[in-house]
Amino acid sequence: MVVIVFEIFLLTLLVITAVGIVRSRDLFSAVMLLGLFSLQIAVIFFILDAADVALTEAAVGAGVSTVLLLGALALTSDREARPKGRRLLALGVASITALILIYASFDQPRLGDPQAPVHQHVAPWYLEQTPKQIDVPNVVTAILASFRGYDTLGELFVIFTAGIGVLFLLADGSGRGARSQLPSAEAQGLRHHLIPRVVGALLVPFIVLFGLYVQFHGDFGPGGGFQAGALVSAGVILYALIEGEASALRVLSFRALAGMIAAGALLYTGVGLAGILRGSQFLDYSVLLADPIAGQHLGIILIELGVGLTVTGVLLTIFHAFAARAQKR
Amino acid sequence: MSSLATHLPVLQVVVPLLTAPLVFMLRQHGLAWAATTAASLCAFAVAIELSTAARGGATLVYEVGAWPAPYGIELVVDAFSALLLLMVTGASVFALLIARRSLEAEIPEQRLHLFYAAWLLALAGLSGIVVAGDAFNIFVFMEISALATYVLVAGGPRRQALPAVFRYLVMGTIGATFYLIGVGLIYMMTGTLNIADMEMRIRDVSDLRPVLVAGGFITVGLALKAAVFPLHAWLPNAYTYAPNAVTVFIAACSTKVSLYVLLRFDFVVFQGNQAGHVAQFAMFMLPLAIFAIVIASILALREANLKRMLAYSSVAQIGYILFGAGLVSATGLTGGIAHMFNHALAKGALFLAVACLATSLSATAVSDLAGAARRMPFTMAAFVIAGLSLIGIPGTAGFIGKWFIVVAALEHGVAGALLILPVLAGSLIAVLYIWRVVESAYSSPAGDMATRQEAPLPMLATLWFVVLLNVYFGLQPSLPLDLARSAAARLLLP
Amino acid sequence: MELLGLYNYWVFPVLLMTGLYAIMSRANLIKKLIGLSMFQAAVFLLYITMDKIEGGTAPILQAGNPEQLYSNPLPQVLILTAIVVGIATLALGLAIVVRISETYGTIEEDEIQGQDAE
Amino acid sequence: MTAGLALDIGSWVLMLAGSFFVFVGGVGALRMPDFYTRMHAASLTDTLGTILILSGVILQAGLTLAAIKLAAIMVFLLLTCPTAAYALANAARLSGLSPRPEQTPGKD
Repeated sequence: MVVIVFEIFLLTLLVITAVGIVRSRDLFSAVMLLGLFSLQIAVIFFILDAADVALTEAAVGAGVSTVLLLGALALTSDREARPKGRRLLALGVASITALILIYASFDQPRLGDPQAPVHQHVAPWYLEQTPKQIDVPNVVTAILASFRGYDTLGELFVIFTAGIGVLFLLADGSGRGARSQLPSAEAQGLRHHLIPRVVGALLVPFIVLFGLYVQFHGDFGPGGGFQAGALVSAGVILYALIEGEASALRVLSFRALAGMIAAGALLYTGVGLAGILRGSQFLDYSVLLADPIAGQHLGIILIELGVGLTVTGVLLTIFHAFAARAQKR
Repeated sequence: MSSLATHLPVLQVVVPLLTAPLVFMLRQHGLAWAATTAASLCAFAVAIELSTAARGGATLVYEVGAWPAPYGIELVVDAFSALLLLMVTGASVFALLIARRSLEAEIPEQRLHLFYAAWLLALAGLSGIVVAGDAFNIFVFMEISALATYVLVAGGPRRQALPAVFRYLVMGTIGATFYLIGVGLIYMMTGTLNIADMEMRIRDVSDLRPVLVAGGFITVGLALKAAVFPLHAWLPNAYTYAPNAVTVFIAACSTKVSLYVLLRFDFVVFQGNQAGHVAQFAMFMLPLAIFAIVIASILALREANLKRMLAYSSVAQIGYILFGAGLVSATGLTGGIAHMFNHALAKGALFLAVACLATSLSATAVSDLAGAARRMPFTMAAFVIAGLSLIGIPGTAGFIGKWFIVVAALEHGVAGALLILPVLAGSLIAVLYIWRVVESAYSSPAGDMATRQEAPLPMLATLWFVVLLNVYFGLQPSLPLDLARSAAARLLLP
Repeated sequence: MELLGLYNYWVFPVLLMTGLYAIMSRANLIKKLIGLSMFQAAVFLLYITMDKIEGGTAPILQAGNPEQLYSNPLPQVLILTAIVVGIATLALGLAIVVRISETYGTIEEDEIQGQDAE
Repeated sequence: MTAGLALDIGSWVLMLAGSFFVFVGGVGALRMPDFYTRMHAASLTDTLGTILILSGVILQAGLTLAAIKLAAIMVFLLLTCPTAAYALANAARLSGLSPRPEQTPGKD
């Protein structure tokens, strides 16, 4: 009961934030509010028992997308012109669609109803079979990596496509030209601010360490390759902000990042093909080792590693592509 | 080999998917092109193999990860999907054969390997949608193909490509998200994501409102992605400003894949629950289809830019496909589905001709084509034949689907006969807009346009091969018709 | 109390349509992308609301507690994927906006159309 | 039993005190006249308040893994909260916002 009241409070706050985002004409505040929106929705996800999703939404929505949006604002403009016309049409379409969805809601199962079809079909099978067939405590990881591993392969390639797209649009593609632009005054990050620099430098190793923990602990608690990739890249981005982009690129060059992207994607697909080569289906990890459960464990660790590599590589590549653009101006 | 044959449905997707990171690392654009073409050819061979099996009446089912169906993800290849696979992989192969020469002029060399990687991802995404037997898996691959297609379109040489692709991105994402909402509502009411399982379980759902709304959201979302008439705003500019080879590829297959998913959901999933759902579908879709045919054809007629004229013509042709489906009869659906294939052939050939024209003409407007026929006689001759196929002249591929659609409409008596009028009007307008191009191209040239300067031989050969395919499938239509017939029979199964 | 269980399903369309309103009514391309992010985030709420079961906890199996109820893990898996799709779309969209800003000098849709009409 | 009760009381006192400081910070952020004083109110009380609340929660958790994690979060907050406040104020100063209240237009 208390939880429901708290949740309703948060949901209402969420709506207020959303309205604030739309009304704000200052894009910088809109971006900040969007980060806040993501954090609030992450808390709601946590209340609704979705720990993995909450972690991801906080890392991605509040972290990565805010960084990307700020990067884009720095390259464009952070004021919005006064919009003209079309508001009534937009309002009409939006209200009608919302009313249709609310109309549908009255026949939907209530929040937490144990009789809801989603709790009767398919899901109980996962909860029951995970200990027997895969034997990892985190059922979300089991479904993500094994039962629906093909979706996750697709997810990996979605982020891979985005990386290729950003490189195609923003970088010159050779991976070399960007570096020569870097050592300008602006690239020196926060060098002249002592306090953030010291504290930031102190935090970077811990962020990366936490990222690795999330990567390899994903079988047991919330976490996995994607969240880990987001965290590790957050650590490296922080490092780039403190020590300047050039230093960050010295640690992980464009070429190394490209290698990570391709290696992750190839690793995941390769594990899938190994299933076929060993006489079973694509992405069947049980046949990787003599013991099916050990095979599942190995497969899950490998593909999570692949996801982690590609995500880190893509996110950092995107960050550097935006940053390199800024220096060219 | 027989063991490999069972893996064909997944290899259809994995081959291009696996090649993409390799091409990304290659950096040398000639090699990148070769690898992309080789992977496309492999995918095409797999599709041919699958369609042979599907033509024999087989439905191939593949359980990824060896997990049983509603729990794991299932891939399903039947006649309908086999036809679509042929279109997707075939379009990719033919577009790639001209892409080498055509793209070098449009995209900086050092970015070409990224472009080819995106191409492979688009191919894998589209094939992935077609073979998927799981509603959420369709969403994932829809996003791969969509993101990759945005990259491909953004490679266009003119700056207008950027706003065009931005609009495409926003509308495409809204469409995909609407689809996701619809799938979520069905999942809420049935507890499953597997399409075959949904079909069974949705019959037992007693609370109809969420299912009805889910039907609406899925239909609107996919209609947005398929550029069904009032939601087509993204299409003309995206086709116009994309690189020529990309236009060949996406015009031939990308909207049709969305239509495929739309028909699957509306006929297979919802029909089980909604008594009269099919009638609702017809009431909703037929008027849209008629508007699409008439209005988009008129827009094409008024359009000065050659590529945009053909793009509007595509919107009109999507109208024909929907018109056939909206008649909700075996003949109508057969016609609509066969028209998907035949239109892909005709429009693919036309855009191939445009790509060939672009090698020595800088003109983009229809009126600037004067003398083109003297300068590039083979290209223009091919354009004329492909145009005849688009109009639907007997003896070309474009005729078959339209003929079935007309016959299906006549089955409905007087009302049906009245419904034919817009179809015929659309074909008449098509005659006019193709004639505009032909007239302009065969008119007397101005100045140096008289010198002969044909497109390079490999491009011309590809163009003529596809044009001859148009004629072949016009005279010998059994392959698309067989597949379309069994697809229609499956969709109408109660 | 009975209707309170539907509150999530009412907030979801409101958020969704706030996002759509921002996309449709604003000319600024970055604002459109912000709206698009909200639009997608609203769908996450729809799915995650479904997973909750009365008296359940997060689906991380606890050894030695066989009676424990767990919330449905499947929608969570789907939304993990959807979040990734969202960030991928946002990154690509922003890259396009940056290029538009460089070639046109503005990110307002009507001004871009004005320049192309010339 | 009495030790448990004492722990309970101690933790509740800490948590309530923490909530009080966070609340005061919120009021300060709303009522103070200009950017710097608002920020000052919010940042100081937030650091103190969250640390008090976390200490209370640690007492509730007892000697478990959770308590260690909470302690780690506490150390993290001790480092980041003041740094964030500093960075914010510094950024405002650099962008030309004067610390004198009469020159700053109120937030609209």
